[in-house]
Amino acid sequence: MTKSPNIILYLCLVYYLAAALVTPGFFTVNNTWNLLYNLMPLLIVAVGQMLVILTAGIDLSVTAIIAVTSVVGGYIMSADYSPVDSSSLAIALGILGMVITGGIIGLINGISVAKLKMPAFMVTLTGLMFFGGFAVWLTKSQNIYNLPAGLVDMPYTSFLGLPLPIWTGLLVLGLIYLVLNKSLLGEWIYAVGVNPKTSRISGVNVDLTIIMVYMLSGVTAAIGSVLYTARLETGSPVMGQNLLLDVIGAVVIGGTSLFGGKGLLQWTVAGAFFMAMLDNSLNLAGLSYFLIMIVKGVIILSAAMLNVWGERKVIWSA
Amino acid sequence: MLFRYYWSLLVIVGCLTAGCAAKEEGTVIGISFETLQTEYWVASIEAMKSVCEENGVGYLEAVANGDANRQFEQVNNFISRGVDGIVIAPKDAHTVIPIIKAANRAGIPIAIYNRLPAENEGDYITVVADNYEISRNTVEYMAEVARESGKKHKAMILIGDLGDINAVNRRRGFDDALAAHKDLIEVVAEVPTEWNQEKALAGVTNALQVNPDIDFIFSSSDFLFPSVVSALKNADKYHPIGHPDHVILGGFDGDAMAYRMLREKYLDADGVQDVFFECQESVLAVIRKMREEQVPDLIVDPGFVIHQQNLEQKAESMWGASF
Amino acid sequence: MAVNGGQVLALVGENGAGKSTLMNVLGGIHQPSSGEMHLNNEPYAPQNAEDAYNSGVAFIHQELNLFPNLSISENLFINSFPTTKRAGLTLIDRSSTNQKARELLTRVDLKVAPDTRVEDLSTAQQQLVEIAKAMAGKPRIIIFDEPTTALSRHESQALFQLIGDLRSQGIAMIYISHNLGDIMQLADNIAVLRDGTLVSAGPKDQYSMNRLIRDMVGRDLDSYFPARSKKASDQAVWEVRKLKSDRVTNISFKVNECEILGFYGLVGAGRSEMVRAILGLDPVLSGTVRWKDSTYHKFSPAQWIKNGVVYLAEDRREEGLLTGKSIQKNIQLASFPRYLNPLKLVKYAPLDQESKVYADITKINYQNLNRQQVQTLSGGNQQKVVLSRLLMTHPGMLILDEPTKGIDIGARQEIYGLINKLVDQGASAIIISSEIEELLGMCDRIIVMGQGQIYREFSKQEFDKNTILEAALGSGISNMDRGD
Amino acid sequence: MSNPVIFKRLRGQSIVILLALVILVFSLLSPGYFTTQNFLNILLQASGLTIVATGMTFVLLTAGIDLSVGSIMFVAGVISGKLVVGGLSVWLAVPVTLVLGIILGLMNGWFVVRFKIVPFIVTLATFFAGRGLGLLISETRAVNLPDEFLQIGSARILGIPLPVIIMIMVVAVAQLVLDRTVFGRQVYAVGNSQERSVKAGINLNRVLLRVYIICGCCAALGGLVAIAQLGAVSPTFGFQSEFMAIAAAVLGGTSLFGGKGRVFPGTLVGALLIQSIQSGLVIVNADPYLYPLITGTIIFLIVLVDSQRHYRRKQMKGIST
Repeated sequence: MTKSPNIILYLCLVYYLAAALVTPGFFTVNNTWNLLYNLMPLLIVAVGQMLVILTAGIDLSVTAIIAVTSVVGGYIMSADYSPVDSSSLAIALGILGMVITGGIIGLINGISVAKLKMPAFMVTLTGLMFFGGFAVWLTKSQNIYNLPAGLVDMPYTSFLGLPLPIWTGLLVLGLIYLVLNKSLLGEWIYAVGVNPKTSRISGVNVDLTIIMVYMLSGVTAAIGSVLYTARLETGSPVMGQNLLLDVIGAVVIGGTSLFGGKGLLQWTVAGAFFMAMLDNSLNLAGLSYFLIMIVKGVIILSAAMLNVWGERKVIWSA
Repeated sequence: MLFRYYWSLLVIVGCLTAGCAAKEEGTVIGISFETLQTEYWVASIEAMKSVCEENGVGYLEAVANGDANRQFEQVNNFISRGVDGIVIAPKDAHTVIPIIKAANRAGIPIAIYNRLPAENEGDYITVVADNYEISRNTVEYMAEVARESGKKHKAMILIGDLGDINAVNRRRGFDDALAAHKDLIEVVAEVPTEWNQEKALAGVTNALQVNPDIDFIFSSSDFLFPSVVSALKNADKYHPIGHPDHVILGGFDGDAMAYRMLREKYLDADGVQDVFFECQESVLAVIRKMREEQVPDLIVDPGFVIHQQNLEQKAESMWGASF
Repeated sequence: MAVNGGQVLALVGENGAGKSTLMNVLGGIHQPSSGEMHLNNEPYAPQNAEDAYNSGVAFIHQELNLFPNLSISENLFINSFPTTKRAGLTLIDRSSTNQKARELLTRVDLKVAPDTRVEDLSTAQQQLVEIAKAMAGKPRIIIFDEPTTALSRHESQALFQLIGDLRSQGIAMIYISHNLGDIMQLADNIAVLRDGTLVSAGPKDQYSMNRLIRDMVGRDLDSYFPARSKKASDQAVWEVRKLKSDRVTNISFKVNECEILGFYGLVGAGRSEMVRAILGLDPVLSGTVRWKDSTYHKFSPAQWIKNGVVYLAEDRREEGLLTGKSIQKNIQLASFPRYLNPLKLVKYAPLDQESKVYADITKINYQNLNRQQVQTLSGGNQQKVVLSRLLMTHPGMLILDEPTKGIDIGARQEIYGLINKLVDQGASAIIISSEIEELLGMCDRIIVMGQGQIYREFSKQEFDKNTILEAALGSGISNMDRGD
Repeated sequence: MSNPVIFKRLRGQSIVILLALVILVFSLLSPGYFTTQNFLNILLQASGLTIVATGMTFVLLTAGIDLSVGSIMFVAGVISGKLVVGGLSVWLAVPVTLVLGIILGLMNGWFVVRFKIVPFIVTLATFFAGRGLGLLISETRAVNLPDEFLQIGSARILGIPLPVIIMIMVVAVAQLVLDRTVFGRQVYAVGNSQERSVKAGINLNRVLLRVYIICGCCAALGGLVAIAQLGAVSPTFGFQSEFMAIAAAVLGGTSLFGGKGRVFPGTLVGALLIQSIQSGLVIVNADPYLYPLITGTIIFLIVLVDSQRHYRRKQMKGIST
């Protein structure tokens, strides 16, 4: 795999310096923590999304998965509804419940795309509507409160110097790095992304690969939701509703090709960092959120243009 | 070509941030609003800004468009910007708790405007209207009007977002007010709107469809009046007071449209929150807290009910009149 | 080469003899490197398909260029609708479109309403629509490319009837086909191509069936086939019994150890369909395959690779390569499952080492295995990359579909050498090829197929180029008397 | 080999049967449903959605997608609302809105055609940029519209509300364009196979560009018709309209794989079906939160059938050598 350092790495560096000079309050220790807290959940979800895009698919339902898992976790963990009394057990069960729910929704998406041959964007768009509605229906659009202290303090408890969300992020990154670069599934993901026919003839289980990436996307969305839920101390049926742009933006601007098969993990990490930094710096500069929305929309369009332009360059040289 | 393209993009974004960053230093208050969707919120944020200017205090504003998560990030940004005080109109009573904790941790005084936070041991000031009392008095007045007409009435209420503590209190006020008039007024429809005008229009239209003889409508917020009026016009039941099939109308907030409907004698009564009083109190509370002066934890705005009889003298303290 | 108005020139030649390249030049898709062309004694040099069509050269490709979801008249005039002005809008003039369509349909005597949808027509009717579409451009020459492959006997006769009418209307026609029977019945003149050059041309009556075949295949054996040391044993290791899919019926054959079995047949004989069914790439209706000592009812490529059966697909770009990926990744693609540690992580060190070994075995000339992308290699080298991928799985049975198609002579020799070496080491192979010499040189037995069935089997002694070709053309010659 | 034409005709009308079934069920459940007033209500409330879905059908016919119709409705609505509040006459605001829709549609089309970017990424980006632009102009405040605007919404000609008439005209013109103009037939050809269209000499880029322009224009007009009933443009106006528009078209028989589908009766009936279900649920006082679940399931099933049919047809046409 050609390891050419992607343009996004330079962009992040230069933008970080520019923002540090220009935006007041950006280059402070407090704000850097702030930036990392905002980055971690986004990064975890974006990495899952990258796996899907690598197989030339797309998962628009991630924000609905975040909402449903946040609600499921809320019901298991909150003192008002929790079937279990001891809070540490409730937290463990809650997180497990969230991950399993994410996996199940991912499985449904995967089977529809792989076995039922349905177009990925339509399956996940319908999933976005259905599971988004499901979360609101479960809670009648009420938030779930009184989450156990263990979870609520999680963002602020540190372990060996690093707060838990950062550890979670690093753990997920490590796992996905192993899957993508060192495991059989990783090789199969890249192969299926480039040419499913060749892969199938060479013994790759194409359907299984596609189902696995959608499940992993579901699970990473669930883990992201754990962090969001803990930070906001509520199980919310509309959690993460405005995240879709950042998640897909992170992957596309990272340089991962929309036609599948091309993209490295560190590209998406840089892409997620860029989106989080953009949000943070423009926010600090006092830009209203809808101005930021416009800027992000423009950046995704230009990144997609370069994405396609890069693709075409490869084809010409063949 | 590739690099040049990215470079030009970077320059635009860079100067965008530079442009807005030149805010003057001195004491700065962060104003965080959940949404500006209704005239009430717009009037509130305008009032707060003018109070800040009067007291020679700078301000930063942030709107979260209904996303509690973004509001949390925006307040965190205020804190890292080193604001001296925070006034916040929170999304709901519970998601404000982690925000209060963040402010307390940074030692920044915080005032909660309009929505009473749920039980928590943070250090904060709350300025809120008594939604229950105001809506109960409003509906009480509407019931008297109904009693004078002597006819039996069928009532409908438009309920706000059930996640919003104010909406729940206003509904309780409506129910308790009508409890005393069970013989005269029967509640036949409760339309959930989630503060969404499209849902309100569909809900009211179909409710009128199912029981066309509804003649007593209370809306939990004047912001939903455009939908109510449109639905009534479609069912051609929108008539001024005095007209035989006039529908007794009541609202809450006291915005410009309510004021116009009062003037044109379509609206019977409207519960008004005294926006100027509440905004004044919340900003001053934060300023006093900054100077370590003593400030009560809870400031309640009694508000008042404006109706056809007291229209003249109450008009000037109704924020909708001058908006 | 010349053809005059009102005459049919039949163009004959083996696969890869250059027929389609010639037609692409005529159609403006390829530019000739030298020489010129004249149409009605004016110079004719089309830059693209549009130029050719406008100057009156019409094509009837095998892959019809129609829109099944539109009606016949809409297909005929998709880009040239007669229109009328109605309330400010330029609408299609339905009546005159149908009227014009009806005229064209009568010329090709397709008695169907012009507004029926093309997807409701049979293949033959669709072909007539394609011809009618060509007629709409008032062509001077119509070129037919293998028109009767998907037609029944009766439908072919109707086509010949039409060609007869077109001839009487003074239109020149070039008719490309493998079916020598049709050619003898239809053509005024015949031209034979071999290895990209015109071997002979002349009026039909100068040609007999034998001379035709001899001209088609008469080249000397320039490519040398390396001899094999081991003799094929008579113990069958591979047996297909009564295989049936929607394209092929009751296929049964055996392959012995250290034996190479060849499959020959015309375009559309169903050889690739048979192999794709065996591999599980296309659905199988019935049939079993015995490999060594176990019998399989359900087939999948992954299961075959695990048991040492590998497949080299015919279309290298579509089904052979991972373009944009390195040579190394392409070679390793089929072997990842065998280099896993218990945690399902890939043991890259041994894998990279062995992929280098196999890259050298097949003599790929590459600069850097790891960083060089596979599409930067020549056709021959790309085929070797795919072969390395297959060999790395230590196969016992090689199924090769057109292994040397479009590959230079040098690389072919190396590939033949590789296959023989493997078979000498105890493997067996099935080779599908359209070049008789290749099969004669490499195989111990040849099976001729046609229209989805097995026609005839030739043992080594019975090998004779003309009889094999005749058997393959069987559908052409024998069916002249055999009514369909 | 092709199934008899009658069976195909019936399958085409299955959507109308489904609509009749829904109306029957809800009429039994509540007397208030089966009244002309209610049907007029359904038509009125469905008019906005139908116009947007008509534009969406054009895009879907070319196997494309447009996720930004919701934002186009919002931006066009906000800008024309501000203009009217600022004094521009209502009858001038209508053309301004349409022009805005056309410009936004042109932008979508330009990126899809010129840069060959995947349509759903282009329209996802314009979805957010458009929503942001609308919020910027309206400063996230609801734009209350003067009464003349409501006139359009509640005006009646011969007893039929104006929005319904506009809807009928748009559907009629759209079907006329698709059936009877060169461009219309070429849309079907492009949808069937872009490669073959180029070979047949069709100007592929022009067809695709026009299709996105029509979709943007319909989105703006549909938004206008909806606003005329609402009387105000709230910051969440047009939210999820793109899903509803796709749902209406797909329900109406438009295939996501291009080349198949009709505005009349297809998309129109699809939109009416969605609106009937919605009104039915509200009248029988069913839990409104159930609504996205029901629509989501119906759409998933219809897309499943469409995909299986497309996959089987592709399987049959395999290459033979």
